[in-house]
Amino acid sequence: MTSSTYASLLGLGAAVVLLCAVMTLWRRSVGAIVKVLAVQGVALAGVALSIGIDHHDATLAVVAVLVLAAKGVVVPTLITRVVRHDPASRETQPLVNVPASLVAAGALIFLAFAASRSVTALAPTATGRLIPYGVAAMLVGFFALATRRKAVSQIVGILLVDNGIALVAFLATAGVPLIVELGASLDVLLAVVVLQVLATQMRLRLGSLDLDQLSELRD
Amino acid sequence: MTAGSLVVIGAALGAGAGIAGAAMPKRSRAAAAAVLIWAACALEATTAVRVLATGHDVALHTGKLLPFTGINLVLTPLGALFVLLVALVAVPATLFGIGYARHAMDSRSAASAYPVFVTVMLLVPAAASVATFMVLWELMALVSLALVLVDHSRRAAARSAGTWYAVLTHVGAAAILTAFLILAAHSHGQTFSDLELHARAMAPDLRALVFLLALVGFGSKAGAVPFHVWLPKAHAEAPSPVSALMSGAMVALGIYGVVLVGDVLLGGGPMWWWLVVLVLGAASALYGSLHAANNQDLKRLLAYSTTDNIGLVLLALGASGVFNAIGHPRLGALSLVAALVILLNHALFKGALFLTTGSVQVAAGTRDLDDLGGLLRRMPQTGALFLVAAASICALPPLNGFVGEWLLFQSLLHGAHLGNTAGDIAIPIAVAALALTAGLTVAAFVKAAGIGFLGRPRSTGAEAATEVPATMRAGAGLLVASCVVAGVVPMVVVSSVGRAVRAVLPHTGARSLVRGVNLQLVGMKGALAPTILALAMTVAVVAAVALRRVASRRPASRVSEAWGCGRELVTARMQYTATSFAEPVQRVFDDVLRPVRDLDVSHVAESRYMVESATYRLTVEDRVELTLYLPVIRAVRRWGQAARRLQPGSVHRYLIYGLTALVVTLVAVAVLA
Amino acid sequence: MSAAHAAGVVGASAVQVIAVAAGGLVLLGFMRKVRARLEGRVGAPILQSLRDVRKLFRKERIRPDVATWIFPAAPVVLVATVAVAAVMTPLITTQPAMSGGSDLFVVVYLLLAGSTLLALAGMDAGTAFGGMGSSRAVMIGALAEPALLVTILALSVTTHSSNFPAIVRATLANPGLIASPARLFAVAALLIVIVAESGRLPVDNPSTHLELTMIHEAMILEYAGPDLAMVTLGEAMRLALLLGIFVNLVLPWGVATSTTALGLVVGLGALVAKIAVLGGALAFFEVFMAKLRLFRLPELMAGAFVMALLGVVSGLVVK
Amino acid sequence: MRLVASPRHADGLLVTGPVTRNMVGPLIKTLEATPHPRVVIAVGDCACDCGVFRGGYGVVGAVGDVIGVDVSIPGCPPDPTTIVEALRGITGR
Repeated sequence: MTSSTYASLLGLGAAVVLLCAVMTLWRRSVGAIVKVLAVQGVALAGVALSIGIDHHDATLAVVAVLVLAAKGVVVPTLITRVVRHDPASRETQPLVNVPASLVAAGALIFLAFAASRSVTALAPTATGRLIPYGVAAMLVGFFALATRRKAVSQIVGILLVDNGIALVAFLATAGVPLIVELGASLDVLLAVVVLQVLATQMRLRLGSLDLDQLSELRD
Repeated sequence: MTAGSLVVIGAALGAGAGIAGAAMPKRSRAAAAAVLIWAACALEATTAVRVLATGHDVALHTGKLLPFTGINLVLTPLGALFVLLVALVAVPATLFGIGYARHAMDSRSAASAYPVFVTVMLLVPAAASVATFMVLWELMALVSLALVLVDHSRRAAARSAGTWYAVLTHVGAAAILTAFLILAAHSHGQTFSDLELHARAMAPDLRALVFLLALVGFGSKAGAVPFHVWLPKAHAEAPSPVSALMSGAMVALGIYGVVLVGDVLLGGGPMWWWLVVLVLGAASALYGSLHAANNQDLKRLLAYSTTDNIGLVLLALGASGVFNAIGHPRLGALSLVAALVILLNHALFKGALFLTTGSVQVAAGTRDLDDLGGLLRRMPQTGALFLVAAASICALPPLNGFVGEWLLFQSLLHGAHLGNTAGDIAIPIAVAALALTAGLTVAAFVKAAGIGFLGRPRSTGAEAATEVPATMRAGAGLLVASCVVAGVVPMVVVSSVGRAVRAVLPHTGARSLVRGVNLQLVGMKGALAPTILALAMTVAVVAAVALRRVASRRPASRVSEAWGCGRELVTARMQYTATSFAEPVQRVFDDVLRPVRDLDVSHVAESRYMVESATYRLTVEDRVELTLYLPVIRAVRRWGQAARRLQPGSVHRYLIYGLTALVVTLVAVAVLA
Repeated sequence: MSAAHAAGVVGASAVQVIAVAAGGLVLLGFMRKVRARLEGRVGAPILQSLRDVRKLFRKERIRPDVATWIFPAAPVVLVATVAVAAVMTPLITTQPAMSGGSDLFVVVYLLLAGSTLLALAGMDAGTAFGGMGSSRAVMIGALAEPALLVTILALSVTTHSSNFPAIVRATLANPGLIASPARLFAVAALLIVIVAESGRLPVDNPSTHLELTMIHEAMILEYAGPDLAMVTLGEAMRLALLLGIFVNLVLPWGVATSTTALGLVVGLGALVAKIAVLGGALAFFEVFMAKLRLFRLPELMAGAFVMALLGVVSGLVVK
Repeated sequence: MRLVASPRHADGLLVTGPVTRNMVGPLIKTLEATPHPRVVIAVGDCACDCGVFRGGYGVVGAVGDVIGVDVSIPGCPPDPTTIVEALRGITGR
């Protein structure tokens, strides 16, 4: 695979990951957000695969497939199952309205690029230059996590942050050792399962997945 | 079968006892764990005796178990002495525990935590690297905390005792860890031998910081005055065999720490270090004995008397440091021997006192002296054991407390005229503190024994008290017997302590104090013949009994009511109670204790001059706790309230805190980079 | 130790104990006689206290219904501990039995053992007076202890050892020691402590009948017959021993340094004379002294303590 | 003749005045508290035969009626020499 196509492929993958993160802020309905998450998972797997091929690293390829399976397919289906049961959680009224959150996302992306300037200066390789994308995706994911009302979109927020971190990991260390990746993805799966159980419980107890009900729990 | 493997097998047996404690059915749980604990103690004790006899250490290093550093245990003679001390207290306490388990310590968690506690205490003196020591130290603290909280569900006091104990122990542990880290930073490795090599090259003020941190850390575990506050609370709430172990063995490990850092790792130090230890010791001795004399709860009284005895040990330790610093190594060795002999004796008689108090609590249902009385008639063996143990803590001649006090007095006496001004001022004050403590200890324990065991029972519980099962009496009996043996034949104790001291202060050439039957001070005039003294006393008692029998014509003795000025009804309420007994001493030290007196009189409805009933209550609070600790607690609580406003309960607020923190750091990184 | 020497030591110590016992009772009688004479009474004959003790031995023993084995044990242990202490102290000769282990510290703690057990026995009968007596005795003991130990320190500092015969020998060797300020302060403090330990005026009035003022007497209210005889004997021996210690520290002349028969007789004579003079003086002052209020005692004891401390400091400075 | 603080230490009880109702108990208890061999001496007419108080509503009787009396000294009040003589009679001096 020639280096230029490799570089462009990487760029495309990282850009798609960042774009998806921003899309979650932009789209309102949870169903759409979950689909965006799936796309981000696929893009992330793509980046991992291309790095694996470029470095002729078989384990990285296996990791890519795993990421594709977990983040591209399994997690989104789990979340859609939660969403399908609960019609009320379809539209979300975020804490910060959509235009304001998009502006904030922009600021965060700018901050990410500024902060990781020294990192890119350190490793001017194809992967190194794209690290700010991963950092930006993580920041935007965190912002989405902080400003969503519905429990489901919070789950999506956490997954966005995790994808951001995974992207940075792939780009920075040219592939995270298999065990670390397995561990991380296991964590994510666990988190999703727990949150799913939490969501169902919330629906049973509080009747809705709105997080504001939680504030009554304070003593 | 190297000695090192004995230590490992011992530890394994201890752990096995822990599992047995948890797994076995309720009835046989205590007995099974006891057998395994005894085996563990026996193995560790044989290794310790071998180390003391041969004089060279037993080392054991394994890479496994602890990541990065691995476990390394080196049993030096000093450590061996403390392993023996722990074993000497643990075996009888476990025997006591078998009978006691049916009443108080029967829960699965207690039965499994107790063996682990004993095993860890057996291993702490053998720890030879910072990592192993800290792991064992923390394990000891946590397991003992679990044991203190054994019946937290039933008593709120146990919960508060647990919190006090946890906080103070971990403040101490933090201080110890910092001290060790500073030492380790200046040496290549983290084993104690490396630390010792490089400690001498450190800057003096850094060495002073390390010493003071260690003194704070280990002093809080030992129960020296400003940090003693947890002792009365934790010991009063813990089950009796546990408080016997804590007061006898765990507190001694605090002193082991001070000797380890002060004398072994830092190799002595400037005089002012040890003057601080001496003053701390004197303050603890006075404060502890004063509060022991004015306390009505038997276990709290014993806990304060632990602070008092630890004060005496620190006094002797301080004196030893001062003598070493001003160039009198032989005197330094003598006062270190005195310190360790007092510590060993304290472990024995304090263990016995706590066990017998446990029996009293089981039989009479209470440990408040104002509700006890007349127990010697109802519980003859436990009463007699308590009395002998009380006599030995009062340092009365034929018993072991006396030997320790004599050694300390001799070392202070011979240190008095060394021509060093600071020493000349410190020594008389130390003797005065020692003397007043001795007087107050007698006051405290005559009260405890007299009010608790003699006279008429003051409550239905005490009235109905009956003797406790055999294992409990045997446990306490074992300890009291060792007290008597250590008193009449102290050669064994003093010579083994002498060997440990010669390992700690090698260059002093302190030959053994033991000359055949009596103790001869090396190079100084002063000798004590405890065995002959005990023999003479028995002969004298036999002669006196014979004199009375021969001289009196009427062998029969008549039993009649006690003489109460001809009053018809002589009831238990006419007797002195613990509060009234301590009232003269408390009034003499009134401005130090500042007790809270409240007298409320309820008048007859018709006229103010006719009194229906008047209740007088006098409570002596722990002034250190009131002046030092409560302001800190109030401040922390105030900040806590203020911080609560940061927590409105909305999930979003918390996430936004996280995000802002991340953003701020990234901005900082961006700006700085 | 060859058998002959051992027999000699046992014989000598037996003689010393009997001397202290009989001497104590006679001293008690003598002091009562001096008080009586000063108060214009004829007073009982000097040997009356001996007869009293013999009579008490013949009376019936009474045990309170609530008492335990401590009640009969206390008088026996009191007499035994004072006897052992008497054997150790260099009263007649500077080589008493067990002189190797004869230490002021040991003597003090032997007396402490006796009085502690008596305090316990006081509470055994379960009456109010016994508790009161023990509580006060223990309070005074706690206050007298510091003064006593620092006095011993003051005495031992100048002679670098707390071994009692060594101190007496050193004082005999250079009489200048007695006039030294260290010794004077120590001796004054010792006198106050002795008055407190043996329960004489102004600390405690031995011949009081008003229970509320008693300290020592209240503890032995329950004893009758032989027990009372043993307690009286113990008290008398304790008084004689304390005065003997005081006398031998102040003016040790006459104490036999060699073990010749003549030396022993001279020693005995000197001891009796000195104790008689001191006992008489004590009785003389008691007639003119009133009992101090119980809570004035801390000041007295603090005074003794400070004087002992001065003794130590001046001992260190003068050297 | 020495006055002692407690009947336990005493050899003899010197009782004066008639025995009233509330003092019967204490008198018996005091006698019981005194160890044998003991002597009871009733001093004065009131003690010997209730004297002027005979028949009083509070009086139970003379000391002799309540406890055995060994020596009784008449007289109201008995003059000191007869008391001393009687006491000397007991001690045989």
